Amino acid sequence: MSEPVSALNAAAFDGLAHVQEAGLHGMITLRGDHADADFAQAVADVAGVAMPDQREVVSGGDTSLIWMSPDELLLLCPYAEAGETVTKLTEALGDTHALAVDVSDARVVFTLTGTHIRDVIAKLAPVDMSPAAFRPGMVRRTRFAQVAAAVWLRDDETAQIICFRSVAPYMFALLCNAATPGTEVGIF
Amino acid sequence: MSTRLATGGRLTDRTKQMKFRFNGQQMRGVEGDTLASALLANGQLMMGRSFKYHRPRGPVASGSEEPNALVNLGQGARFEPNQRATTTELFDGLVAASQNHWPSLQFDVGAINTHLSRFLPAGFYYKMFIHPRPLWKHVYEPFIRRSAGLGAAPDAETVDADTYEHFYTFTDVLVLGGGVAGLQAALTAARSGAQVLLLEQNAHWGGRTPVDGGEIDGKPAEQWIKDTVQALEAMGNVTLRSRTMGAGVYDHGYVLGYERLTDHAPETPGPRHRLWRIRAQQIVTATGAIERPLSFAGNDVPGVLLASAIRDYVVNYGVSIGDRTVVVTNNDDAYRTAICLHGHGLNVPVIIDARMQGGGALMAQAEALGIRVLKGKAIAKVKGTRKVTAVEICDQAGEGAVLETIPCDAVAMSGGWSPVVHLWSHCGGKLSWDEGNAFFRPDLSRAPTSHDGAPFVIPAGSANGYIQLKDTLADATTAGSSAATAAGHQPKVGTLPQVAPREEAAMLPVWLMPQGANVKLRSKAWLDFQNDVKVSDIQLAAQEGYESVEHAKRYTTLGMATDQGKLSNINGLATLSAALGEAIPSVGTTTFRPPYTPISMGSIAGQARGDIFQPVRETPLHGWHEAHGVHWEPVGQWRRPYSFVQQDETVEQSVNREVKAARDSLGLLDASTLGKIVVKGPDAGKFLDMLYTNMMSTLPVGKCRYGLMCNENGFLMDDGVVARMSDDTWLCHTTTGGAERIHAHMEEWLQTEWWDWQVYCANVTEQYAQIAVVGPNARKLLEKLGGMDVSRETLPFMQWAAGTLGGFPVRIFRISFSGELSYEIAVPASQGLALWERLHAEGAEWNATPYGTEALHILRAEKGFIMIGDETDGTVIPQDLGLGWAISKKKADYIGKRAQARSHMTDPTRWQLVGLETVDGSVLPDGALAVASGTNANGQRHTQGRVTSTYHSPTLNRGIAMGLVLNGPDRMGEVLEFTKLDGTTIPTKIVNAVFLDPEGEKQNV
Amino acid sequence: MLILECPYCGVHAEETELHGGGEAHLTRHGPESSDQDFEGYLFQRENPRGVHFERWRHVHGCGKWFHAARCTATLEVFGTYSAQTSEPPQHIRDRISAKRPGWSWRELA
Amino acid sequence: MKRYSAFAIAREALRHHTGWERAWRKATPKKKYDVVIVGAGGHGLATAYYLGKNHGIKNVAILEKGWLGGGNTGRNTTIIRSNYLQDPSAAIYEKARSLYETMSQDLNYNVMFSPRGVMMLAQTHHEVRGYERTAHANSLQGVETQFIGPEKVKELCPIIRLDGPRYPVLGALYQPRGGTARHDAVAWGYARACSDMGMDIIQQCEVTAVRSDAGKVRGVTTTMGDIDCDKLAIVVAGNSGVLADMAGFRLPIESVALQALVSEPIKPAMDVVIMANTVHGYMSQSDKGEMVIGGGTDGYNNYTQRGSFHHVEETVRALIETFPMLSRLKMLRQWGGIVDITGDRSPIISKTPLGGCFINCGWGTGGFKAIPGSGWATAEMIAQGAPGPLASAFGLERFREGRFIDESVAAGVAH
Repeated sequence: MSEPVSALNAAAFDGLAHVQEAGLHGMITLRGDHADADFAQAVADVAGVAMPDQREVVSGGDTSLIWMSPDELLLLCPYAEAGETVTKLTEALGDTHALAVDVSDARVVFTLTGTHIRDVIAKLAPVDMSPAAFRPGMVRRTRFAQVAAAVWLRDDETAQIICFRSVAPYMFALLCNAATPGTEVGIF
Repeated sequence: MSTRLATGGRLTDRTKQMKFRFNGQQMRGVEGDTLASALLANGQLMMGRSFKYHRPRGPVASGSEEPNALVNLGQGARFEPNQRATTTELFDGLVAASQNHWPSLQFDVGAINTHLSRFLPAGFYYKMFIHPRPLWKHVYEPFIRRSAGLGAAPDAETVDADTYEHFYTFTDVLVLGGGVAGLQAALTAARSGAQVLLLEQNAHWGGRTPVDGGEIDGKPAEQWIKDTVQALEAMGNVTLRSRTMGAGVYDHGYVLGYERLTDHAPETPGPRHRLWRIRAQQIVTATGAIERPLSFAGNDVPGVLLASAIRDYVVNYGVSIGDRTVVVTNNDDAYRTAICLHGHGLNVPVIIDARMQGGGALMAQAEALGIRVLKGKAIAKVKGTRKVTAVEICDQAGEGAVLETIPCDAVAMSGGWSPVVHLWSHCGGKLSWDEGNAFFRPDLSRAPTSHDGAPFVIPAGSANGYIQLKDTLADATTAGSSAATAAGHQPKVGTLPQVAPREEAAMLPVWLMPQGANVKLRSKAWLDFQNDVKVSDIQLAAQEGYESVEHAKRYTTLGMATDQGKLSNINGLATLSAALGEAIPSVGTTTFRPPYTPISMGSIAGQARGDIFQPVRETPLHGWHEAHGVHWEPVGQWRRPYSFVQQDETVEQSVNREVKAARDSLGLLDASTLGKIVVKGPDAGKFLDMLYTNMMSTLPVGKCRYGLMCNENGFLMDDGVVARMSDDTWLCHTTTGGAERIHAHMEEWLQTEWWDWQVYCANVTEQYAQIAVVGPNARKLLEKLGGMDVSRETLPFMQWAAGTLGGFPVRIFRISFSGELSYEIAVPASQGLALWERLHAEGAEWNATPYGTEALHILRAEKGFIMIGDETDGTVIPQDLGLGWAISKKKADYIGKRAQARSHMTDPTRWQLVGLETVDGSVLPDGALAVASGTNANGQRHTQGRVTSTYHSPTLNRGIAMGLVLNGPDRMGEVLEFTKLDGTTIPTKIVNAVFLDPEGEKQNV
Repeated sequence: MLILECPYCGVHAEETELHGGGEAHLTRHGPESSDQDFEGYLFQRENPRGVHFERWRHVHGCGKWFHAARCTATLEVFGTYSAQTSEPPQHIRDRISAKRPGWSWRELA
Repeated sequence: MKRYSAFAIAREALRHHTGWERAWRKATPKKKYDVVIVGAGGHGLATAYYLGKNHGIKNVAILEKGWLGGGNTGRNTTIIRSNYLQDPSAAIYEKARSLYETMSQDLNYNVMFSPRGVMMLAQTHHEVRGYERTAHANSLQGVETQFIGPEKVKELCPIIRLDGPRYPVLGALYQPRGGTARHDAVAWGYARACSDMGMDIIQQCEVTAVRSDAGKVRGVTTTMGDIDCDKLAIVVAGNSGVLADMAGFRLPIESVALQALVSEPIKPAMDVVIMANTVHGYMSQSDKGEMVIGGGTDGYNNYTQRGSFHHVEETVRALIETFPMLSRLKMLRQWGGIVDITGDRSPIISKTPLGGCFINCGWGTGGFKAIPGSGWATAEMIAQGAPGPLASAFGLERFREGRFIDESVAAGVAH
């Protein structure tokens, strides 16, 4: 067993905001009908947090449930626990029509911190980043420049961006470029 | 001669001197100057040459409507042609050169055209150069092309030294234009609590009101503007941006904002331009109005300017165009210029007013100052070539008989004002003709509508046809509150800004001066200054039947210059309608298209350049490949190793080495890019049976099956190995290009056709690094790593197993795309590199050789395996490729089945896949065609086949190829002639497509 | 630059987050169908100047397919709705009737 | 008709050009014509011209709801080439290209055909193979093309960057006799020639209904009243579906917006037409000096002649990567046109379910280059009542039979 390595090995950059490849996260794609009580129950039991509402994230301890679509969730947990959690979920779900797969290595997580994170994101994503429209606890799946990504606002100065692993270098370069010192737009 | 006055210049700071160069000559300006005002201050009135006749040209305007004063700005990687001097803020060290002349601005050979102008009327080139044909090709056209263009082309190797970026923002109310109307509209809207974004194209707020003077709320306009800007800046819900132009209005409230961050200070770090992509619920266009020139002979001579522009240069920059300025007008506003000049101690010998009874209060004021006013008169002709020397005066009512000649060195003309309706019109806003003011104004009953079908653009102030300050502010207030209301906010009723009414006499539409001007005068009366379109040209267009305004525009090129007709369109339109004897509104306008003024290509591309031009997708082994002599091949956005070239090796040699290694001993392939999609659910088997041409529901757990996927039109779209993971779960492998496409294809059918089927799928492509271990020694290597039984008995061909291999959690698929003993190992991506390095190291004893896509291609071609994208091209069905065995006869239906039953799909003459071998062993060219005898009805040579892929086989040491041939499988051994691009053909034998190990003994060991 | 509200995740997505999927409510014709029916299903299109029903996928978003009722002459959007239906829901048709009296699309109205 | 020539210009110059007559007559509709053509764009006018010139049918009316040449003829990027892969395409586009060579003389109207050469850049190995395949096909189709290497590309187009990090230029399919022409002049030249043959060009005349009985066309109803005809041709790119609906049949067509843009005029910098399909952009420099740029189509039905800005962004972004100097130029103007896209992206020249009614449509993004060939083939079909060799493969029935003419075959990339 060798030491797993994240896509960019925790690369970082300081500018308008601090850009950080957040290292390895446990990530589990869950497909199932949120409205199905059995599904919701099983997920909540294993995750230990409540089901999120539309486009929201519920966190508890080191676990988070991200709303991805009416029949998809992304469960964040410690990397080492992902495999075991998938097994637990699969057991808990039993005969319920659902799918749980480990995608920890398929995706990469970036953390954006600082007072200008909204500027940085608004340079890349066609999303209303005004504080009134995009509040902490919300998640939005969209595109960053030319790649798909999900952005989750943890708090007013912390955002997490999740995209596919193969485009990690592109996403990192994008974020660094958008965070070039002295380029704040200053409208938020 | 133009010069800097002793005092004045509200926008300039004379204590801050600046140096700049124009045509190599050192000049001085002051902070706050535009390049135009600085040049004028240096006595440089002539700034360029016109497009067609190369006539000397000075500025006619002071803003973005300027057609003449265009320069080549900057140098090297910061060079930019066609910059308007009137909107270019001066900075220290600026370098500019005038355009469109040779050898010099003063002496220009091309000026010969002005003497030939009589022979070069509108559309002359449609009538000339027709015979003899060779001359057009070799002489005329090349000459026309060489004389094309205005600004110089950037050097061919120029790579832009500046950077650019985009920015997305959303707002309730977007106000375009920071003049008094824009400020008042923004203030009104903001008071309702709406989010307001206010953009102004210039560096200064307030538009031209400070120049025109007047009082608002009992204080000077300039003070009111300062106070209002302060008030707005203090409001949390308002954002103001100067040097940012509303460039275009698009559907559903989308607006481009063009922010010029460093044009005025090129050394500042950061992006040069920022392109804002704004979504606004409501847009207020407070874009002001533009003064119209008058059409009289010689109105293009340097020194003839718009009256408002002459006023601007004096008041804003303390610069005069000349000492003796003749004012000519059809309205009251131009009197302000006379009064202003007089106030600055400059001489106004006469005001020529085309109106019989002259003007109102302003005229009285001018006369009181002792300025001579002539009523009902006109300019017959302006004298002078490089600059104005005098004007000849005549009766406006007549044909141009000269009554008096008045020496002067400048002419201030005013033909009235036209609202700037571009942004209102971009997205479909319609116009109505205002008879009294002789201009088009927005027709509020036909506004552009948005996604909800409701209007989303509201014009304000003079952009809405309210030219008088009092009306402007009143209308802006209305616009602001309507915008707020429409955006769902409750406007607070504030008090209207108080402005003393100003009585002005009505303007008189004057489209030609004098009204009966003879043809000599008409052919010297300019409409479009840059493109050299004159009154006589439009009249010729009408005479020749180019009656639609679009025909006339395109025939004469009126309004097609870089100013897009800001000055010329209305005058040209009026001239056309007069020539046709039709009312102006019935002739209509040309379409207004974005952008309002040109925006840099760089800003459109934004940050997408260099390493972020486009995403490059990297496998977990990318870095290792980089470090080991890889030659990349782009496959979609992926980079895949084409080959790993070692020192003193050509690419071809390295490919051959890689192929041989895999055949004789051990090869390693990074197969991570292959798509992997998990399909799970009670109906997953049924679903896959519809998706693939063959049966997947019957695949036993633990086994693999090769499958074909067609689209509903019957054509082969993808292939790959499907593995049954468990009772209700399958893993589908796709091609590299296929992962996203096929995943989307699955979701589409599940969501939009079979939504009652219980199936979920997930794209897990990037969860794994996938490594193919290929060759006779493959099993030895895996056994050496240990941990799993990979023997023929436990893991036979076309089965898979999960386990721990040498400490790595893996899935091993016993599949082969090379015909060799082969294992594809999937490992979590974050351990991919470690496993690859391990395999490479442990495999050293068998000379483990990494190979790339070209070797992969050859290996599969030697075995006659098809490749999506080579054997298929979107027109090929599985039946063409001898893949009938992979099409289930048992299934009632699968995607593409019905399509494959159409007459052309079942046609026995469809070309079929075969192997091809040149008789001389050489390699067939890619895409070569097999010729047949005779030609078709269109004289095209008949063909009977084509090459789909062709390689040199290192194993067989000869050229091998696959191709589609008419009745191919029945013609084994027959020799056909295939085309070469040198015109000859190569004799080529039809053979079995499986060139190597037809029994498959090597892969089944 | 269209904006469409995704009925599945509620996002007012802009065009660059979406993928157009062409005419909506086509009936799939399989192996037993006539040449004419099959051609109609694969190729014949309404392509109206006016009220149109079409498919979109929220591709840079929740990934769901949905339907939109839109005017191709003005780009007005009358509404978006589930992809899991074989014809437009009544409330959408009512809304269109209110704005485009006398509209028709195929045999719908 | 007064002939155009340098001499005529000189003569007219002396009398200040007062002697020029109308380029085409103002016409009012007659009760009946042998042939009524709906649509006075390039294709409709060319059809009329060859009906008269090749088949002696001159009792023809061309009806135009707006102004002639005001549709896609006046909105395209004027590229002319015939380096197509499939035989039927190569045949009709090469016929068109060869007619462009002599059009100015045929029409006595200078359409400024400029055979400056067209290069289709190959920027991936897959594209190289695709264009080599086309070169082989062209060599048997009588289309003069060659596959050239990067050095030759740079020689023909100095502003190109060969070694772009993402899309290096690996070569190009070069057609030396491809080029551009003045789009408006093509419509005006045909209109003048048609009018001179006695045909009626009726502008501002919109067709509101197609009249027929017993499955045979009788005429049309227009905003200027009823007009009868023996044969009717629908040649209305961007409105084909609407007219087909009037005639009672449906088409395998979707109408979408295609956008183009021009830069400000600069001195000559590129003396060849460039098409870069990997990055979906094409570009040439007009005789005025503007860089004329086109890109991809919108992904949804649209009749507004306005497109979505992100397509402009994608095109400009891509072209700057291969032509870096563009970054310093400015976009002067952008516009959109409505193009009819068929099921296989190839055109339709066909009889229709309605007797005596013919249709020419579906040229998608490539109609301008085809105008003379299309008119030639359509005229032949109308005159003979059935498509001739140039048109026969473009019939509507091909969609039922699955006999497509697919030029996008270089599409599927995979390994």
